[in-house]
Amino acid sequence: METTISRTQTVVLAAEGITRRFPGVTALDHVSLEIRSNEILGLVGENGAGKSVLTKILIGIYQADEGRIWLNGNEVVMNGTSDAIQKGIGAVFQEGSLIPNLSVTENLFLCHEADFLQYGVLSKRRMAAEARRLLLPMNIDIDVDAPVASLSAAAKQMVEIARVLWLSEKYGASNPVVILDEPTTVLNDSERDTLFDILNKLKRRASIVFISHRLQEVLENCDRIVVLKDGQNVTDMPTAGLQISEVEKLLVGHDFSGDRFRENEQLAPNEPVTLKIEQMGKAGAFEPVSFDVHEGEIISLVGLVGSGKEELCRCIAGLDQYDTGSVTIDGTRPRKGSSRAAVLGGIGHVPIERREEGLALNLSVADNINYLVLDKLKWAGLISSRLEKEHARRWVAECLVKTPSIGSACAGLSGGNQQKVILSKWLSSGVRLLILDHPTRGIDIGAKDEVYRLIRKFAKSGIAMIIMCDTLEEDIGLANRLLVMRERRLIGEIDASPGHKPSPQELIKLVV
Amino acid sequence: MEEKPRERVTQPDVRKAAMRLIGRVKPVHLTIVLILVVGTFMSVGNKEFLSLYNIDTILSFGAILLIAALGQMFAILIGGIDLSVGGTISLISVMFVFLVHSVGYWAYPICLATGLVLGYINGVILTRVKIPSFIATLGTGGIITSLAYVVSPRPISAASDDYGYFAVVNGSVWGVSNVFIIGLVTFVCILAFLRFSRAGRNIYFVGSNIKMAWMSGTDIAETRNVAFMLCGLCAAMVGIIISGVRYGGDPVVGTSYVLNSVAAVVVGGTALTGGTGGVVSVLFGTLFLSLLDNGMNVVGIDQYFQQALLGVMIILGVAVTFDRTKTPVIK
Amino acid sequence: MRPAASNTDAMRVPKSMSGTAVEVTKRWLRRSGIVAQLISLVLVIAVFALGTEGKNLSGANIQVVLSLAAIPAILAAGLHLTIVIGGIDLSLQGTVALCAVFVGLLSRNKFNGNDVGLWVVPIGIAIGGACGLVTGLLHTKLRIPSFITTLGISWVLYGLAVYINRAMIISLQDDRIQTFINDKPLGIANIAVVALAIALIVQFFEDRTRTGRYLYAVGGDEALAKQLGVKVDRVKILAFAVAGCLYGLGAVLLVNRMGTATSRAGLNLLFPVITAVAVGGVSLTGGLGGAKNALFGTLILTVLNNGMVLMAVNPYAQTAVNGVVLIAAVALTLDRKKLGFIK
Amino acid sequence: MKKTRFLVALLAGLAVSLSGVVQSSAADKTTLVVMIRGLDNPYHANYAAGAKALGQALGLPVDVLSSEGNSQKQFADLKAEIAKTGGNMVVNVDPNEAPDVVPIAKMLEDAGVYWVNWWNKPDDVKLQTYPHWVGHIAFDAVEQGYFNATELFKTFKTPNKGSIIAIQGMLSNNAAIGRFQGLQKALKEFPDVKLVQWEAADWDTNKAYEVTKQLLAAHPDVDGVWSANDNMAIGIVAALKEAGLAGKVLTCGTDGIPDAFDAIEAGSQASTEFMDSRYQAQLGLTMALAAKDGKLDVKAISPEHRAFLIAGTHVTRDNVKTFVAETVKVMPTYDLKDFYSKWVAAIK
Repeated sequence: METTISRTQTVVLAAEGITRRFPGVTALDHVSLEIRSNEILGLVGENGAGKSVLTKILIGIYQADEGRIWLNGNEVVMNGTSDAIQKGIGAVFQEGSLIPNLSVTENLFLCHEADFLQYGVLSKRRMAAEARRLLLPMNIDIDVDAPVASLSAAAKQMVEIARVLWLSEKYGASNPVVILDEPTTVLNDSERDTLFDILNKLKRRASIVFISHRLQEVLENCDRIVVLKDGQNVTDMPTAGLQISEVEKLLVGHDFSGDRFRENEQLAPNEPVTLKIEQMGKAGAFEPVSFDVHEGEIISLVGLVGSGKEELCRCIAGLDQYDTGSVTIDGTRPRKGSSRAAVLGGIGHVPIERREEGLALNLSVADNINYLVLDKLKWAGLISSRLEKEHARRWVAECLVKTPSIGSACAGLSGGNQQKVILSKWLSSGVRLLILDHPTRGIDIGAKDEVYRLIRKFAKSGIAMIIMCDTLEEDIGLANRLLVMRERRLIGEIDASPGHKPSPQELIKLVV
Repeated sequence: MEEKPRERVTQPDVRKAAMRLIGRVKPVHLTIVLILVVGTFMSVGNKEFLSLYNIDTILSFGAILLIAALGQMFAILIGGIDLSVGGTISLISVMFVFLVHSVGYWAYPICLATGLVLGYINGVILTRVKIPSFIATLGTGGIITSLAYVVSPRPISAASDDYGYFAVVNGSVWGVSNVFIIGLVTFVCILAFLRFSRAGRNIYFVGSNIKMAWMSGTDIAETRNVAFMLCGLCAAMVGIIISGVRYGGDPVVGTSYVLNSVAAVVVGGTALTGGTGGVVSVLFGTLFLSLLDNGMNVVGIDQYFQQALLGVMIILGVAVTFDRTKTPVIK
Repeated sequence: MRPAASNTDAMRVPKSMSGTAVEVTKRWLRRSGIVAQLISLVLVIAVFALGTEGKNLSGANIQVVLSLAAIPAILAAGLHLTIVIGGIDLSLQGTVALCAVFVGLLSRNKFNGNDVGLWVVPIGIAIGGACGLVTGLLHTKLRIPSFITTLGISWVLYGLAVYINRAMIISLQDDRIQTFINDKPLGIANIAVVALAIALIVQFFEDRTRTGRYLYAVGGDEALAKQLGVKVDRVKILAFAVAGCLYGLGAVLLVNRMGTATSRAGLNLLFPVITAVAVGGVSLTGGLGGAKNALFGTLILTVLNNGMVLMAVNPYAQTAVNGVVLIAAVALTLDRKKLGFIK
Repeated sequence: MKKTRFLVALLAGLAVSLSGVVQSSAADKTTLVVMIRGLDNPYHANYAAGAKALGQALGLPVDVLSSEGNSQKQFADLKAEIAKTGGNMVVNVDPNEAPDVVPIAKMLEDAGVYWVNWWNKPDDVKLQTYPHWVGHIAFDAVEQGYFNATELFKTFKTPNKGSIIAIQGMLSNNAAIGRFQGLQKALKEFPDVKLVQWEAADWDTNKAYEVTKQLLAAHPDVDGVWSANDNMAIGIVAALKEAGLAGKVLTCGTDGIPDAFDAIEAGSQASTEFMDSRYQAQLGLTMALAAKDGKLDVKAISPEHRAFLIAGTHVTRDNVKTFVAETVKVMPTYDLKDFYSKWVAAIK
């Protein structure tokens, strides 16, 4: 895919043959990237395609296992973020890197306060003035003395962008590179417009790498687009004249093989309704929705981050309160806003944040698997070691968890095996409805297949499931039905029974 | 270009192998090594250290600290701390003497129930009022201490007619003192509770990952309340035992148990962040401190120097046994 | 390309800059983090003014309160630093005891021929600082939690103090510092002026120096601060060392105020000082509250205890009142919504 | 599995080391043991000094144990000492609190150790039950409080007429209670003296200073400050000095620490009562030693001489100089032949 490089643009940063492996997964496989001066480069790919890992390698948080990085024609090694920023490369991540209790000003200049020192004393006035100067082009009204914790997500992002620019300016980078990791997901429309105004202005003195899911905004605002898929380069082309559909095709890939998701194991759901959602709504999160999930049915919620699908799932799982409507599981209505009531009612939740929310990492595999069924593993009123071991062994075998022993701590397992432990925990508990939040996030192909197998198997046994997946093809492949959400509303329902699967291209049009 | 990646690959492998080896050694093993070292040193210093009489001494006094530490362990397991155990011990110790005089054996259940209630109050302040346990128990500790003074502003001695009621604590069975037996039974009960009951397991899960426990439908508030109630119960037991041993109560007697109990738990290798460790670690941690305390006297280390040495040994003990792999940020 | 609709916007002055003097004051007060403490202080004073029929507002009593609050305020100004970075320091008693004994033995006294004169002030501070430095080094380099490091260190230092002191009550025969402490050239005792100055200096250090701000960065998010380039270990060691220095100063003042030095000097000070720090609104999770909070906390508790003495409240109920005030103060000031699960 | 193996190895190791234990081979010389409450004040430190002097004179080893105010440590340390000496020792105990006495008595009785107890004892515990408990001795606390109060009253502008504030010791302590009773006895005798307020300062210099300062602000016109001991008197004198009242308003104390003598000489303290803990240590140890050597038949001692009060030495401005020179600065040779030379009354 050769493209003509305009003469005024020089390559600022180039990455070549970058490979990075994690235990069990190759996150990046000989990926190359060129960032040119005065451009906005769109970096696109589905979740798990390797965008974040690539970013982290570029700014030195990770080191590449293979490959080289060139800066203005010289090979460089990035030793951590502060080294990268001195070379003129900085990133703004979704999770943010601002210290919440410090003020905007302090965060802006943290660790680089030398300019504002007078006899060892910080000049607050000069710092604040400088902060205002930096934030002025950002076009937002921020009280620079307010603690960052009190800012909106948009404002935080602006502050971070300003920090990266200021630092690269300070270290004399003629054309700093700012990497923005999905900046628009937390923004509303007008904020998003403002952001692009600013980025377009910034382009005059910097290069911007813009990572996003929303193809529309990428195509509208970026000069060039790079698509990553499964840790590999797919394409690198200018956006001028590019159609969304072309990118969509690239994005979902060519190797769309029919049975990757074990579709031949998909069965029609049974008649009884397991979960009934009636006019459930939560102000500011999602409009009232109604749908049923039948026994053994897999429903996929499709939509962008911010479409309201996460909040919907959290409400069903009892992790959040909802305002209106009701949830009925197997004919009973668990008390709303109580995760305990939901679990007792038979609703399980496999969270996206495995390590933070899914596992007790320092406890053993057996402990984690058995956690929900301890009451059933009792002998004479006491938890029996023998039954515990039997149960854990059975499920380790059932779910093919690869672990040194059932007594090993979960912290030492790979992501895929951790996920299998979480699945075992829920599946063994007699759950009626399982919410799977990105069940294959960050795990390798082999483990993914295992997860698919488990999903099929337990759907067959009558467990209803609501899934949210990393890729649309996964959604389509796994689901019996797809529910599409956009801008906090349920906008459509698509049948995805075997033989009637929609194409990802059809679906993506609805989503974005 | 060719070599670089290989270096990067091999180096972690060697380290990984070493880490795996180290990973097998649990904190409690290191505590045992420490105990053996200290024990050997002491018994070389004075062979009377290992006489039956002295072993009985170590065990029966160690048992009191053990019970206090086991209680503290619950608070620490769920990721909190209980600084009010001192107050509870003091209050129960004076209350018990009064109660024995007026209601006889009923004093035992009443005092234990009081411990439970005090623990429950701590739990509620943490779970409902949502005040960090450090502050909450620092505050309730002061309040309970005042209550102890209300019950009796000065140490009181039991009337000699009531001595019979104290036999539960003071007697011995086949030469083994009851205090030691009580300690052992408590140890076994708590071991069993954590091992064999749902509520016990919940304590670990809440301490290890409170968010996960909550999302899995665990009643967080109840679990934490139970942990603090058990802590209060253990403190009440210590209060009763102290009253029993002394045939009298004292409104300040608990003070020294606050930090000592935390020290015993932590020296055993339990992190203050919660979710790790257990009764066995606490047992060995307590044994370590008791051996030191007793041994320094038996060996005849200058009284003026013992306090300093104890401090050094605690730091050393924690430095050796503390499992840093589980806590990336050490506060 | 979108039209640059924001050209005019870019020129406008942010809202936060504007406002009348009242608004500015309001904002400053809100941000200063001491409004609740100020109100509590006024409230406590008012309650006891009623309870003691105004006796607590007599000039003599105000003098007494100010000079009594001075030493705890200095200790709190030190101790709160270790809480700001997210740790805790239990070594106060040991450090004060050791410093007190050294101060006693180095001043002119009956037991030995030493007389370093006023040099005893920097020496006392330096010994405290050295103790804090060791604590900080052990905590960061051996990676032992501060709770247990400082507990152990406290026992070691107290033990050493007792060992060196050998139960002597060392009477100082040089009362220059004592005279200075109690002099009132500014209308209030110098010791209160010193404490106020220390609180202001520490507050200034926290607000206006790089290292001071790093304390808060470490307390706010240690891992992130490290990633952004803050030398976390160095900052932590510094916090413990500065705390130690202030304990040293506290010991110098304690000893000279009384004219005698013993290893008992730091007895029963630790938990009252922690209570004061917490009541003042310094969050035990780190990163919030400064020396001014510690100062206000100390003042509130001193006024409280003074009021109870004036009202002749049973001395042992005083512990309970302190406990209630601690819980109530934290319950009112802690912003628990942001903290998620409270441990 | 690994853990199990480790534990087995551990148990085996313990068993081996236990089998190597030789049964208690008693030390050949009797050890003189003093158990005191702390090492950080002169009164208790003098116990150690007295015991060491006696040990030197008799050629016997001396061990000083300190409970640091912790009763459990007190028991544990005593038991450790019994283990260390195999029971060949005599003990002089200053128990932490009265309730500690019973377990100590039982422990020493079981070990067959002769001992003498000071200060605290539960009222209904009878020494006759314990053949190895040679004596229980205390200074007369009521008398101390009374004597110091009367001396203080004399220093008023109009002697025996005026108002005082009082600083108590630890409320939970017998000596504090006794001394306060003495004060009240004096107040009854001198109705013109008013006690306007009292506070407890827990024997602590610093706390006494703080409390006095606050009380002086509330009652600026008092004529004297009664204090239950000398440690607190130091703080009181500092507070009085700050208020510009040093030498005008006096205090008093008990114990007889060097600073108190200085204060009496300087005129800021009226009086103190010296309790010679060196004598206490030597008397107690000698009595116990005599019982152990069979020179004193414990059973034959009359009840009045098993538990009794002894007198301290009154120190006022009149005798302070000579007293310090002759008694405090040098270790006097005490009359240890007659154990009851300072006997004043039996303890009921």
